[in-house]
Amino acid sequence: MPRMRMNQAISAAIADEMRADPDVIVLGEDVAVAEGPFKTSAGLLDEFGPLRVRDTPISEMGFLGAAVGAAATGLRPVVEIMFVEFLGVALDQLSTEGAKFHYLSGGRVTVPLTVRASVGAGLGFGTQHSQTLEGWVMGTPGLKLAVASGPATAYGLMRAAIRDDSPTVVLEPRRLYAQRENVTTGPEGVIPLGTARQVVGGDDATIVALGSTVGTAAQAEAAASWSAEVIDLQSLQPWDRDMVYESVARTGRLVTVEENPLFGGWGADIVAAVAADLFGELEGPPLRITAPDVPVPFGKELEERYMPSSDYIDEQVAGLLQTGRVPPPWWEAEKGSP
Amino acid sequence: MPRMRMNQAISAAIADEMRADPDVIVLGEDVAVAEGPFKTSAGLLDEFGPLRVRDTPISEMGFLGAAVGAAATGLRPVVEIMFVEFLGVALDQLSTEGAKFHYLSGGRVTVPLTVRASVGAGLGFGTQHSQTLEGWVMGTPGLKLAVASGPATAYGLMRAAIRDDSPTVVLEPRRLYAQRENVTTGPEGVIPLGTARQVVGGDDATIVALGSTVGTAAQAEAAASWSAEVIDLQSLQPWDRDMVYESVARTGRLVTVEENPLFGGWGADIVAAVAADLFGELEGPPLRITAPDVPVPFGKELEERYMPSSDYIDEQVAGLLQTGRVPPPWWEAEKGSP
Amino acid sequence: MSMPANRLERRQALQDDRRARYERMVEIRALENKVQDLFDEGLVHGTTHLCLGQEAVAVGVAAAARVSDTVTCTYRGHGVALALGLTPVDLLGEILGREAGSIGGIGGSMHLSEPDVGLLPTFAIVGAGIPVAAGAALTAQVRGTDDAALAVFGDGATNIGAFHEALNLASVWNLPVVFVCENNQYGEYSRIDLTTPVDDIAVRAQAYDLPSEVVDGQDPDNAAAAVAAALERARAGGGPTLVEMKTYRYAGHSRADTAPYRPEGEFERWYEKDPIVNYGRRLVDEGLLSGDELDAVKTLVDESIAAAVETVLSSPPPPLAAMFDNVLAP
Amino acid sequence: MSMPANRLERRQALQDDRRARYERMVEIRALENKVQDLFDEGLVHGTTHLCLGQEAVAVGVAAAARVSDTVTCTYRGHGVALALGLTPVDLLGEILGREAGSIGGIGGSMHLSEPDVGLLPTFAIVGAGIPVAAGAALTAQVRGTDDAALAVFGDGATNIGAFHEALNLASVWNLPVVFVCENNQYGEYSRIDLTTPVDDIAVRAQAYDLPSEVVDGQDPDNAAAAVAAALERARAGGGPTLVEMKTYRYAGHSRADTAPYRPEGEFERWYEKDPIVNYGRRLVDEGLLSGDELDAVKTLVDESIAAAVETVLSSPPPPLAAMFDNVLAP
Ligand SMILES: Cc1ncc(C[n+]2csc(CCOP(=O)(O)OP(=O)(O)O)c2C)c(N)n1
Ligand SMILES: Cc1ncc(C[n+]2csc(CCOP(=O)(O)OP(=O)(O)O)c2C)c(N)n1
Ligand SMILES: [Mg+2]
Ligand SMILES: [Mg+2]
Repeated sequence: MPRMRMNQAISAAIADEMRADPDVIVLGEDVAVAEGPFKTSAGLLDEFGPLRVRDTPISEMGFLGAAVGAAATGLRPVVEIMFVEFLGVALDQLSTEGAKFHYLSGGRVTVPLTVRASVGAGLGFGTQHSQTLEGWVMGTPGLKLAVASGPATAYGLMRAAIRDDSPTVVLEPRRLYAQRENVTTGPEGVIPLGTARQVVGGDDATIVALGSTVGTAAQAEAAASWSAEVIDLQSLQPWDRDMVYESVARTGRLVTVEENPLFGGWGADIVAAVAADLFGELEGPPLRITAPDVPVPFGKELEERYMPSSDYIDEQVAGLLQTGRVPPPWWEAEKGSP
Repeated sequence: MPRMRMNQAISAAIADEMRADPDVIVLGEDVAVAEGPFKTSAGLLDEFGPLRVRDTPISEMGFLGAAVGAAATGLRPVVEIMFVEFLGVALDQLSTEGAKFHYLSGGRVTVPLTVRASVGAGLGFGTQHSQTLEGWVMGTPGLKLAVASGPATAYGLMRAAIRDDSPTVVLEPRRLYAQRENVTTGPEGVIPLGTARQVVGGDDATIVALGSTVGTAAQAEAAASWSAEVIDLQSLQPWDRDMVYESVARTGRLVTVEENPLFGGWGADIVAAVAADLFGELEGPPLRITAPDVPVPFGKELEERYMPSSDYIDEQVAGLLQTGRVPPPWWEAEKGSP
Repeated sequence: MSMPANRLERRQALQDDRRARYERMVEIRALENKVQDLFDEGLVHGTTHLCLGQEAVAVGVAAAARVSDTVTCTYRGHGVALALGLTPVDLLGEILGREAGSIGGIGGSMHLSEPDVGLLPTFAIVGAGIPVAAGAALTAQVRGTDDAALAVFGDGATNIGAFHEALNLASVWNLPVVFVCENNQYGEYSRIDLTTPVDDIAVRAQAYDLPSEVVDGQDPDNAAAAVAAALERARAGGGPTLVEMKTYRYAGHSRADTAPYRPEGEFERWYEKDPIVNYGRRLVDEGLLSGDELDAVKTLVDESIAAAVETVLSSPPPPLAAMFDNVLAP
Repeated sequence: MSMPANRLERRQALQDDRRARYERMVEIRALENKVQDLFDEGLVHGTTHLCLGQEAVAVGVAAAARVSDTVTCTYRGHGVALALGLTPVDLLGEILGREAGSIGGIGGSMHLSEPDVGLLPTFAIVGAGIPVAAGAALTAQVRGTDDAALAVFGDGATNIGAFHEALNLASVWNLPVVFVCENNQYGEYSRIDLTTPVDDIAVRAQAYDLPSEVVDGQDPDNAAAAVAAALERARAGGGPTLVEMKTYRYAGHSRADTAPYRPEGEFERWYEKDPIVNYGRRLVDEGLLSGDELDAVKTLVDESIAAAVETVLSSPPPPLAAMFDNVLAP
């Protein structure tokens, strides 16, 4: 089981799929010669050559659209959107075209497209390069959406996405690219889309985390006086209701931990589903731990505080367990103060 | 109190703001000479001339971006995005640029931009022209978002949006353009952003509706054996917690009625907030009545069934009240059948 | 004379049979007129975008392209779809939202599709099909086949970013794709000169160092020859071409639009170049068809369209369950 | 010689004072070098995009534009911002995330802003500032002032849709805007010829029937003259111009990139055209400055930058509460 960084795991996953299937190609800005701005396509150009591994002009609409067309005619393109915000100049091709081809061809055209995008705060890239933006992609029937939480899930989800016949988005928390861990490679390492993963067992609550918050939540749990089952959701569309429901039915409490602002965040969907379907089994209010409803600030201290920390998760969950109520977020106190 | 169609009310609202403020301008495809594909800018070119009322090339990114720049330098542009899907080629300018200028200028640049977009199903425009897509805009700190539910709210919200100094999106359910009602024009007709409106009083549940579902929900309530307070949310960002919480605290039950697919819909945010903050006061599970998680189908019968009907709302709410559980959606039965 | 019913045969017929080209243009016109009638009768739920007057472009493109080439096309795609081989039932079924339609009534007028003859689902978003065609060409290039791709789009679409990005990308990668601009002089209710500061769209190819050509799009042979030359270059590794077809939209933009914004006399001037009238005349002059045969084509086509309408009107609407099919790939 | 501290004076100084232009270029270079040092020392949270080598373009643009004109610019905007009048403290404060920064440390290197000298918040999304500048020009046109707008962007940005749409729109509406392309030969790690099939970006103006010019961007007077001519035309109702500045990026794309992808000898060839060395020489030749004075400028600038660093390092980080300010307008 090789130990690798998340960006190495991503490169490895793509390479493994490229070896298995000559139809897999890779497109993006500086993904070939430079091996990706985050080194997530290391070695690919060397091994697979310039026909299959291509640098593009700065034209996200153009090359994402080309990937849709290539996918619709038989290839399996893996497209890098360097920062998820750049989908703002290309969303049409993903959501309105690619996601709807299968439907609009009576099932006769498939679009086995993988779109990879780096997401999240923590590296000082500033307001326009630090969001997670799941909301732009969620709620698009026809798309799948997965989020990596470290090297192993990045490897496993990426391979699953490339193999999947539906267009699939894989989000990669940028600040985890340098994180290392042992990764099960090969077929056993593939993680089926739509399945979640228990990270830690526990009884007082079910914590559902995604991407960058998985590690933070697990860390919080490890140090806390309370105990919780921490679930890495892994896939957001579709998401693993079975695992989440089973856990909440047992613990009686649901907590989501999200890097995004509260309003419009993915946690609302999980909470709404659980509140509806497990109403009688909830022993306390569902709690969403999120970032505040502000653009991502740059200053280091601010940016760090923007993201939910393990201390903050501990405080919030402890508060919930002690009072039986949803504690106010940290910024309620801060916002008023000078 | 003149009786008008919703498209007339929109034209009137824009005209009233243009009369009051020479900085208000109107841009969009065929909004000037042709007075808008949905006649939502009737009379504007005639009255205000070609400097202020402009037809654009088919360049949503270009003219939305130009509107951001014009707003940042002192004008108050009102931009028409003919179908909300077209934001897919222009979202960057709205969400990543315009919404963040105020933040990124230390509060010294304001962007008093109004983006109008028609939304929704019901007129047979097909999969790429029938969605509501609130999710593309929600969760963007810096933006406001309102949704018209008929002529009066269209008038009132439009005027408020044009006057507001933050970039504001107003969504207009396309199938209501021809709906008529008496409209309070003038300053009294303005509806403050962030306020909801009680449409009907009632006790068994609180129904929160938005845009096209407001009328349907009210109709369902009128004919039903149960009674509910029907709230027209009017604004989604920010939304009127006070009115919703007060009502749910009284009725003990929350129902959202949404034209969008379940996953990623705005109702999840309302439900998640209520489930967290009014946990102890809920007498039953929150119920989301939505469209199924599919692209909008074209065939007339299918498209009609796609949108929640008043009968379906009645059934669902009645089911909730009778069983104390969330009833399965209609498609659970349908999906399996041949 | 008889009309082939099979899609592939319909398509093949256009290749060298000029009578078939004539017939197909007559069919497109008859179908579009029928669609307008059905719309006016309230039988069409939704919208329509007719290509009346643009029949020669559609036929020219289809005559030049192979079945294994990929075509992307717009909401104004009835003509192109018919020319590519789809049948009147495929189209009318879709337009009327019946099971008989090209995708079973799930798509409607703007969303036709038939992979067997190379037609990807047609695009209701202006310009969106242009990069997608570049992508289909990429498949051919990566696989080393000599297939090509064609994007058919309007003059107005050349003002949108996707056009620019696609042509640039195709040029840089030397993709086997032909960009066919149907310059019908209008985008919705606006004349091209109000939105587009160049007289010839073809000029825009220079920004990407691409060859381009201005073509009289009212003659199907002419249109076919221009597209065929561009396709040949593409297949031989010569890269993309922008082909501008000068044409004209007889009907309004959509639905009930009667195009009151057209300057007086414009329609009449264009009608002198009517592709069907002139091509028919030419075929008669050249002795390929007699005057009687021209009439017979019209009769045959009208009958076939009438039969198609009947078939479609007796086809059921899609079952409710159909809306849940094909959301995700199996 | 002394450096004006006030932003407006800093800006005015460039108008006709060529020594000030020299001084400002020296300042830009010194600041950029300092930013790289601070980055290498781990003091810069996040990223940097230096404009070393492109100083003359920045100074030329700022010298030609009025304070009441609006400028949009990219993440590679330190030079343009300094030239427009922002102070080293404004910049370094922002880059280091301190309260002293242009927007109080909320934005960082890619997000500078100063409405008093016409700088809208700089853009981290490639091409996004181009339509926004067209919009600022629209304001001038609607209000009937003779102000203009300028968009500064890279060569790589001319492959994105926003460029195309903005130039077309500006042409159709005859907006008073000048599009300044800093063609520094690279987009990230890719040479322009790998992504852009034309040698001169200026060619692309033809697609919009716009005038354009290829300018030696390594001479500030030259750059200023070209922009001034374009601005004059714009103010007089002559519409937009595309001005392509040929220039070169000495540093890598960002952060720690050392640009190993550059062909051998390229840097050296460009360094012969170094804007600062050559302009300094010229001013000496023309008798405007002595050799000693050149040295004095360098010393003065270095001192000023050192002082700015000190000021900034003693400036606190923004208070937590600052992240909640200015989300919505009051
Ligand atoms: C991105 C986008 N913007 C606007 C529209 C609305 N719209 C539909 S057709 C059309 C005109 C297109 O003109 P042109 O490209 O010349 O094609 P034509 O209709 O003339 O065939 C417009 C603006 C759209 N469908 N997509
Ligand atoms: C839409 C978008 N795509 C990609 C990027 C990533 N990116 C940042 S700078 C850059 C290169 C831009 O090149 P050019 O326009 O020539 O400007 P330069 O950096 O050379 O000044 C790229 C690709 C981005 N910021 N925005
Ligand atoms: Mg047209
Ligand atoms: Mg460059």
